[in-house]
Amino acid sequence: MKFAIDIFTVVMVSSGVVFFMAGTVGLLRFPDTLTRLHALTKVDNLGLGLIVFGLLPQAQGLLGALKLLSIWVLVQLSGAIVSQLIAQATQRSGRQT
Amino acid sequence: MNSATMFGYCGAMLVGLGLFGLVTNPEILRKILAFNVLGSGVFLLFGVIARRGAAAGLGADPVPQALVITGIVVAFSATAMAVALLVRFNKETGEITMSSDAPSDSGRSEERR
Amino acid sequence: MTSFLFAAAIFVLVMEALGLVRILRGPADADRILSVQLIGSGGVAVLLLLSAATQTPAIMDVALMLALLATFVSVAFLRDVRHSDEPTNT
Amino acid sequence: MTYDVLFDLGLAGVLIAIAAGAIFARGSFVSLVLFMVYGLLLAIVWVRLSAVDVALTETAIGGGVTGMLLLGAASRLRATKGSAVKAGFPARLAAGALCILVSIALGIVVYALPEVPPTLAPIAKENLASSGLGNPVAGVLFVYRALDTLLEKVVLLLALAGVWSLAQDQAWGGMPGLRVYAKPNSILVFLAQVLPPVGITVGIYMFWAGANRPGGAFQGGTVLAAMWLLVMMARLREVPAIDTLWVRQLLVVGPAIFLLIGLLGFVFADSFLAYPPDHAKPLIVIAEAALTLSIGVTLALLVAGPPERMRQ
Repeated sequence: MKFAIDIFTVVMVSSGVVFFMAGTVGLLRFPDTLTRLHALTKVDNLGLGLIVFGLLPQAQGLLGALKLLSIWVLVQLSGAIVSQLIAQATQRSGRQT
Repeated sequence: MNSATMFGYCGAMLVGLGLFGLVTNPEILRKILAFNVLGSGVFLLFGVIARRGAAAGLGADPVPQALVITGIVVAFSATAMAVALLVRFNKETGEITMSSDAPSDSGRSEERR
Repeated sequence: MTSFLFAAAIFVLVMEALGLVRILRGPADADRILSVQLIGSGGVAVLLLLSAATQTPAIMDVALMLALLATFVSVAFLRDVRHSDEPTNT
Repeated sequence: MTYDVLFDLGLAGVLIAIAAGAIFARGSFVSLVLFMVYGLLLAIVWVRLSAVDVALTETAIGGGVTGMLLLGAASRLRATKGSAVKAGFPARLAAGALCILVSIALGIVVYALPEVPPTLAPIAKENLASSGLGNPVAGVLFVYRALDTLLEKVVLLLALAGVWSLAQDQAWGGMPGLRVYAKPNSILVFLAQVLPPVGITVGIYMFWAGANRPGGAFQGGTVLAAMWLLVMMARLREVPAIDTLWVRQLLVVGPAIFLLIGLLGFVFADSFLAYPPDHAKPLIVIAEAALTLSIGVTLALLVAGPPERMRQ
């Protein structure tokens, strides 16, 4: 059982890390702010999400698991809102130029 | 070389970097920033001493840790004061740098005004 | 397991280091804040991985704090955001 | 080499690279962004040094509020161009050499640290039981070095008095010139409505957990300050004038209660800042609760800066 759980963690965390890589590559390679923003949202949503998911069985007790989940929800929420704000800032500058 | 000692060397380098920025950058805001980097290097040295003092089931000696926490707070207070001084200095003189040939003309023109 | 979690943390750390390039290159300030977001999320991920690897639940509180303050800082930065057509060197 | 050592090496490398970037960057905005990221990574270093309490403080202060403070100043000074020329190459070279020497000297000190390190950890742990606390750092802060902690709060208040005293005469007693969003849009307002309840919960949790686990009044107070600043930036609430009564009351309530408990030590225990043996923990928690509130207000007002305009 312990082995199966560890396999689950390894698979999930690895996929999360892959999304981190994808997001970083996108941030570096994409041509303008909005497409880079698109790449970044993958990191916030899937990258961190999968890592949290993979770490859930390793958490100590129900409380630890809940805390992990709430951290992810918080990052989700604020990530989404800050992305909106960044997009608006970009649009504003687009109109002015 | 263990990790704690390695972070100690890291702290030593940060002190050097911060000192260099503090001495050479003419912009006051950047001086304040550099001073904070310098301070964090010193705190890191404290942290290394705390880590090395791990005993009695504690991961690090709590006394230096408490000192560092107090230090961070006091450093923040000093930074806030410095920033306020900078903003007022800028309002009075219109400068954001400290030039070596002070007291400059801008200072005198302020008096005339 | 511990080695794997540390390896994953190293990988995320490397990604964060690469993200720094975007801060240096810009060109718009908004791009730099994107990078801060990436490094913030990466920092949360690293801390959670460290928490699991070293069996220290208290590290999760640092991650929580980081998530909150990274948002706050991004909002503060966006207040002063300058547009890419203006010179960035002051 | 094991993975954890590799991680530490990488972390130290990235940290130094960021610090160098923040020092040498040409634009102040880049420099400030790098400084924020620096604070963030420094918190991870503190975690690696088993100092989670310090990591929390560093995240809150180094990454969050100090960055915000410098950013506020940078945006005010943005209109002004620096006039002074940079120091000449020989001067920079000399300064560089000197700084490298300082670093090397400190490096030697680190290298020469005694083989058997001195430590107060066993004594701190032994005496922790008498305070009823579970967190040794909180124990040191509130029992062993309580005078330091009290004076630290006084320093915060003094700094605030100093900042306020830099106001121009006609603005005295007015509202601090915190830079706010000119036109907060619905999304920002939404964030400023949703995040503070979460943040206040986290702040109270930090203070409450601080008795037994890493955390404490200062970390909790910083979160409260950040949330209040967020609300003010989104213009859901005005920045209060500095002569408002409730502001003054909140500023002093923490240090005052702590001082009162300290003075009661003369009567009920044997000296200043000594706690009666059976009531140490409740007293410390009361002092911490009041301090959390005061620290939150003080930090937010330090960031907001000196008063600039009178009430309409």
